[in-house]
Amino acid sequence: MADERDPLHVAGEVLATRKAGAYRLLTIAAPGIPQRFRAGNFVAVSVQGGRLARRSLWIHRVKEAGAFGPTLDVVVHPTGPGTTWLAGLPVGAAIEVTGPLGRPFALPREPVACVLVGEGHGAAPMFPLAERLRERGCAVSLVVSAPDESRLLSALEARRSARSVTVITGDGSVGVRGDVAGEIHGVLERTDADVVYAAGSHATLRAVAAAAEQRGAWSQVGLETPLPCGTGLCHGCPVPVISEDGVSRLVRACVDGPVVRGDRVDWEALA
Amino acid sequence: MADERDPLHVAGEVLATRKAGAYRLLTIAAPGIPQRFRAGNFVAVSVQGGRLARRSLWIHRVKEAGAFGPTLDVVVHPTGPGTTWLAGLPVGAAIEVTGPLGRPFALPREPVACVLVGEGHGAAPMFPLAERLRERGCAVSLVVSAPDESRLLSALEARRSARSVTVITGDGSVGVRGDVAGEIHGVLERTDADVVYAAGSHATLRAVAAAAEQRGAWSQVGLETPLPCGTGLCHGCPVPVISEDGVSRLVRACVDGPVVRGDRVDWEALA
Amino acid sequence: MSASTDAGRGFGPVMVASGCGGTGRELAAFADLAGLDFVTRSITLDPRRGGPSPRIAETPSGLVNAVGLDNPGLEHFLATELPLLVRAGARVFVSVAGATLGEYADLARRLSRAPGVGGLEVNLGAPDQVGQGLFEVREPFHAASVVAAVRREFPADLPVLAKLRPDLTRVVEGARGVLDAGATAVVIGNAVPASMPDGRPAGLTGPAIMPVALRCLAEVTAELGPVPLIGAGGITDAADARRFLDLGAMAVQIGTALLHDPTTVTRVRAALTREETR
Amino acid sequence: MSASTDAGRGFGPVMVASGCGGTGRELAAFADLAGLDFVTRSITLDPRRGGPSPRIAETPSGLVNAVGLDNPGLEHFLATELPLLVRAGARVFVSVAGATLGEYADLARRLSRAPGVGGLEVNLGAPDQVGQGLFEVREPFHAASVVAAVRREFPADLPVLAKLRPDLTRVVEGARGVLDAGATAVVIGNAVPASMPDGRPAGLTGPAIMPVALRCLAEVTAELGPVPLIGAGGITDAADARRFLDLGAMAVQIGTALLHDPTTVTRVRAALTREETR
Ligand SMILES: Cc1cc2nc3c(=O)[nH]c(=O)nc-3n(C[C@H](O)[C@H](O)[C@H](O)COP(=O)(O)OP(=O)(O)OC[C@H]3O[C@@H](n4cnc5c(N)ncnc54)[C@H](O)[C@@H]3O)c2cc1C
Ligand SMILES: Cc1cc2nc3c(=O)[nH]c(=O)nc-3n(C[C@H](O)[C@H](O)[C@H](O)COP(=O)(O)OP(=O)(O)OC[C@H]3O[C@@H](n4cnc5c(N)ncnc54)[C@H](O)[C@@H]3O)c2cc1C
Ligand SMILES: Cc1cc2nc3c(=O)[nH]c(=O)nc-3n(C[C@H](O)[C@H](O)[C@H](O)COP(=O)(O)O)c2cc1C
Ligand SMILES: Cc1cc2nc3c(=O)[nH]c(=O)nc-3n(C[C@H](O)[C@H](O)[C@H](O)COP(=O)(O)O)c2cc1C
Ligand code: FES
Ligand code: FES
Repeated sequence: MADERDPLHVAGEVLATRKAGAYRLLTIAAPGIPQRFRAGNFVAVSVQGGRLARRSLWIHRVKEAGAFGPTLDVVVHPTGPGTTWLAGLPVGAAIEVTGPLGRPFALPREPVACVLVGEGHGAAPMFPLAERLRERGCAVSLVVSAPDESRLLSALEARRSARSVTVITGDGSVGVRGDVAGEIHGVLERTDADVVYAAGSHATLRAVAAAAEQRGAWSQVGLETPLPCGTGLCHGCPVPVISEDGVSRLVRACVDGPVVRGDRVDWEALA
Repeated sequence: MADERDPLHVAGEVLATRKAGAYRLLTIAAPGIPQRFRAGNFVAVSVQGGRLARRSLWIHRVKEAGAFGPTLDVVVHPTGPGTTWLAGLPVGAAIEVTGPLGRPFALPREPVACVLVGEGHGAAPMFPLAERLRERGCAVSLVVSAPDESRLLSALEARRSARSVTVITGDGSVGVRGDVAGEIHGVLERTDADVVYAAGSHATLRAVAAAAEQRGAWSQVGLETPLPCGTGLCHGCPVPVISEDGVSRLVRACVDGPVVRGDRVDWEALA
Repeated sequence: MSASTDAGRGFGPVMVASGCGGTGRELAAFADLAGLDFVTRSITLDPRRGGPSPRIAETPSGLVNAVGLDNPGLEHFLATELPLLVRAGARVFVSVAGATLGEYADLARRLSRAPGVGGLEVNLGAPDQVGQGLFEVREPFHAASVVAAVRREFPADLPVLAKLRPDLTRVVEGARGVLDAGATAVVIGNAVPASMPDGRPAGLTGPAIMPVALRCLAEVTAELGPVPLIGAGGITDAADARRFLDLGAMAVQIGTALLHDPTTVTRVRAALTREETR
Repeated sequence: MSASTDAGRGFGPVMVASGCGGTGRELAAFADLAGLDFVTRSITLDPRRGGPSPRIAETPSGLVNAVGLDNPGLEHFLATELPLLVRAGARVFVSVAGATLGEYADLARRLSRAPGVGGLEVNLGAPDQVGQGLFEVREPFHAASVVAAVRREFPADLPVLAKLRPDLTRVVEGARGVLDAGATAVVIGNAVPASMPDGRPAGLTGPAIMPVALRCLAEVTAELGPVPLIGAGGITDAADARRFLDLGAMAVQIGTALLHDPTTVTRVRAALTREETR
C-alpha cells in the first residue's frame, strides 16, 4: 500500500553543521525524503543511548543539488538531552530519520495575501512555505519573532520571497520590542491578510488564530506538542479539535496535524 | 580511610589513539591513577548509553612526562559493544576511569630468573612488569603469543627489558607456530625459570600454572574473568581458590585478584 | 490444557503488539500489511477519549505510557478501521477490553460476525486495570472467567489470545487458568505497572523490561510444560525475538520498538526468515 | 501503624543499598564511611557460596544479577566485616535473610548483641526467594510474620527496616503488614524478578526499573497515607533521589549506580545537602 506520498525511514548522514545564533543548522542526507517534502512537514529523528521517543524537527529547507542528491536542512534548538545530542553531531554522523511526516500547510487556490508567523525555531517551516506561496503569486508577509536576537532565525533569505518582513524580539535587541500576540493585529491590518500561517508556542498560535478569526481570515497553525513516535503509531499526541458539529474530539497531532486550522483547535482543552 | 594506595574514580580524557594490528592503543589522562600504578593493575572504564557494567583493561604503560602530567596507555581489543565503543573514541573524548584496581603482580625479593607470558592483549601488563623486574636485576624472558600477527602485541620495546623474547602465533605468521601450552615447558627449561607470570585465557593460564608447578617454579597468573564493577562492590566475580587447608572457596577476582597464585586456583571449578 | 492449537497454526513468528501499530494505515508505509499479524489497540464497546497529555514519557531504555485506552469504540472501529486492515490483507487480531464479563462477551459476539477478523486478543493486564474502569483481573480466576466468556461467543476455529501482565507472582496461575478456559495462546506480557514522571499510573515497556518478560515466560514453561505462548517485551531485533522463541514461544509481539523505528517488524520478520531458510 | 518513628530518626537521606557496597572496605576509597548509612549484603546464619559465574549481566539500562546471597555467614561477618565498618564510623544496617522464622529470630538475637550494629534490614524480596531456599514470603502475612519475629529479638530503640519487592499487586498489603508487625520503615524495593541471559532466575536493577519502584511507592502512600518509606531502584543522581523524596520517602538507597560509578553515594549526598542549605 506504500505510495509516493508515504513517509520513509532511512539511515541518514549529517553532511554539514553550522551555528546560527542559539541554534544549530544541520544538513542531512536522507535519501528520498527531500523529494517528498511539502512545507509544514517534519522529520522524526532517533536519539542514541536508550532514548526511545523520537525528536521532531520542522524541515527547514530542501536543497535539490549536491553530490549526495537532494538534502534537507533542520534547525536544532538545543534545550534537552535529545536536541543537545543532535546539535553536537559531527559531520559524517549517522542519523536515523523518518519523514516527511504530518499534514503540511494547505495552500490557497487563489493568489491571496498571506501572513506567515514563525516564533523561534518555528520560523523554520515558514521559509519554504513563503517560497511556495510566492510561486503561486501570493503576497507574502513574514513575521519572525524570538525572545532575543540569538533565537531569531535569520530572515535574510526570506526577504526574496516575502514582500515585507516584520522582526519582533522580546528584549528589543532587533526589530520591534514585544511579542506576536501584541503585534499580530496590526500586521494583519496592514497586510490585509486573507490567510495566516503560524508555528510556535501554543500561546502564540492561539493569539494568532484568534486575531485571524476576528478579521475573518483563514488560519493554519503548526502545533508543537510532544510527539513520542511522530508516525501515528502510539496515540500519544492527542490534540483536541472542535468539529463542525461543535463536538470536541481528539486527533493525533502527528498525522492529523501538526498543521491544523486555528479555528478548530480547542485551545482551552489543549492548555 | 582513603589512602595513597586507594583507587580513584576520575573524569579522564582520551589524549591519543592509534591502531596496533587488531588493537587500538589509547593514551588517557586520568589524573592520579598513573602515579599509583603497579604492574598487573587494571582500570575499569564506563561505557555510555545505558550500559552499566564496567569494562576492565590492563594498564599497559604509564608515561611520566607530557603536557597533561602522567598518562596511561591501554590496549583495546574490540570484540563486543563496549570495547568497540572504546576503540572508536576520538581524541578529546571524555571517559570515566576507575583505577588502579586489583592486586598487582608480586615481585620477587631476589634477582631471580622470570618468564613472562602474555597471550593476546594479555601481553599488555607484561611490558611494565618486565621493566620493574629488570630494575630489580631479574633475568626476564618474555613470551608473547596470539592466534595471528594482527593480535600480537609488538614486543619491540620489550626487547630492551627482556633477555629473550619468544613469539608464538597460532597460524605461524610470525615466530613459532603453536600455542603457549605447547611451548611453555621448553621455555621454562631453557630459561631455568624460578618465577612465571602470565596473563591470557583461562586455558593458557592453567597450562602455565601446571608447567610451573611441575618445575617447582612459582607462578602468578592474571585472570580475565568478567568483572561487573571491578571495584569489589558487587560480588559478581567469583574465582575458586584452594587454601592451604585444601578447601576451595570463592574470592573476588577484582580485589583478591586479578593476579593470583597459579597453584591456588581451583581450575576445575573455574572452568 | 484445552488449547486448540489448530486455531493457532501459522501465527507470527512476528506480530504487531497492541497499541503500537496505530490504526494500521500509518504502519502501511513501513511494513507490508499483507499477511502481517496485526493486533489492534484495545477496543472497548464505547469510545474512550484516553488520558490527558503528556501520555508518554521516556525512561532509561523504556517508555512509560498512560494512553488510557484511547479508542473509537467498537462500532466506529468496525466501520472505519477494520476494513482497511482487512483489505490490506493483514491477519487482524482485535484486542478487546471491557468493564464487565458481559461487555467482553458482547465484544466477542459482535466481532465474531465482523468479516475479516482473524482472532481476538483479550487484554487482561492493562497496567492500571481498575483506574481505567476495566474488569478487575487481580486474581488468576478472574482472567480465566473473562476468557471463558469470550471463547463462548467467538468461533472455535478462530484464535483467542489471552494477554497477561508479566507479573511473576501471578503469571503461572494466570496462564494455566486462561488456557483451561480455552485460550488459544497466552501472550506474556503487557506493560509493567509504573509511574509517569508526574506520578500518574502508567505502564513501562521497551528494552528495559525484557529480562522481566523472559523470566515470566520461562517460569510458565517450567511449570506448565510446552504450552502455546507468545512473548513480548522490549524486542528490537531478531536476536531479541530469538530469545523468546528459544524459550519456547510460538511467536513474538513487537510494540515500543515500532515507535522508535517503524520498520522494526519488517526487519525482524525478514531476519528470522533468512535465519530459517539458511 | 505502630512504626516507632523514633528509631528512624536521622536516616539517610542517602543509604548504600544491600549487596552493592562490597564489605565496606572497598567503598572506603570512594566514600567517607563516617556517618554513612550502610546496608550490608544479606547475611545468612551459615556461609553461602552464592551462584555460579557469570553472576551479573548487562541489560538495557539495567543489570540482572544472580549473585545468590554469596556471604560468609553471620559468625564470620561479625568477626571480620562488621568491625571495620563500625571503626570507620558507618551506621551499619545488617541485612538478614533466613530459611525459617527461627533463623530470622536467631539472626536478630545474635545481632542485637553485636557491638556497633545500627539496625537491621529484613530482606523480604529476593528475586528468587524459594530457589535460594529462603523463607517463602509470597503472601503479605508471611512478610509480616518475619518482621514480628525479628522485632521481638531486636532492641526496640534500634530500627528494623523491612525490604519489599516492588511488586504492585502485593506491595500495599505487604507494607501494611510489616509496619503493623513493628518495622521502623519499609524499603521499596528490591530487584524485579527477571532472567539471566542463560535463563537462570535473576533480579533486574538499575535505571530500567525506576518507574516501577516509583509506582509502588506512590501506591503505598496513596493507600496508607504518610508512613515511613525508603525508596530504591535505579537512582543515579540527586534528581532521581529527589523524585523518591518528593513522593514522601524519608530516605533513598543506591545500589546499581555504585557499580557503575563508586562515587555515586558521595555525589548524591553532597548534592542533596547543597540543595537543602540553599
Ligand atoms: C512538529 C514539531 C516540529 C518541531 N520542530 C522543531 C525544530 O525545527 N527545531 C527544534 O529545535 N525543535 C523542534 N521541535 C521541538 C523538539 O521536537 C523538542 O524540543 C525536542 O523533542 C525536545 O527533545 P529533548 O530531548 O531536547 O528535550 P526533552 O525535554 O528531554 O524531551 C523529552 C521528550 O519530550 C518531548 N518534547 C519536549 N519538549 C517538546 C516540545 N517543545 N515539542 C515537542 N516535543 C517535546 C520530546 O520529543 C521527548 O520525547 C518540534 C516539535 C514538533 C512537535
Ligand atoms: C583484569 C582484566 C583485564 C583486561 N584487560 C584487557 C585489555 O587490556 N584489553 C582488552 O581488550 N580487554 C581486556 N579485558 C577484557 C575486557 O574487559 C572485555 O573484553 C570487555 O569487558 C568486553 O566488553 P564488551 O562490551 O566489548 O563485550 P561484551 O561481551 O558485550 O561484554 C559484556 C559483559 O561481559 C564482560 N566480559 C565479556 N568478555 C569478557 C572478558 N573476556 N573478560 C572480562 N569480562 C568480559 C564485560 O565486562 C561486560 O560486562 C580485560 C579483562 C579483565 C578482567
Ligand atoms: C503506547 C503504547 C500503547 C499500548 N496500548 C496497548 C493496548 O491498548 N492494549 C494492550 O493490550 N497493550 C497495549 N500496549 C502494550 C503493548 O502491546 C506491549 O504488550 C508492551 O508494550 C510490551 O512490548 P514492547 O516492549 O515491545 O512494547 C501498549 C504499549 C504502548 C507502548
Ligand atoms: C549485585 C547486587 C547484589 C544485591 N544483593 C542484595 C542483597 O544481598 N540483599 C538485598 O536485600 N538486596 C540486594 N540487592 C538489591 C539492592 O539492594 C537494591 O534493592 C536494588 O538493586 C535496587 O536498587 P538499585 O537499582 O539502585 O540497584 C542487590 C543488587 C545488586 C545489583
Ligand atoms: S506521536 Fe505517536 S501517534 Fe502521534
Ligand atoms: S567485579 Fe564487582 S566485586 Fe568484583
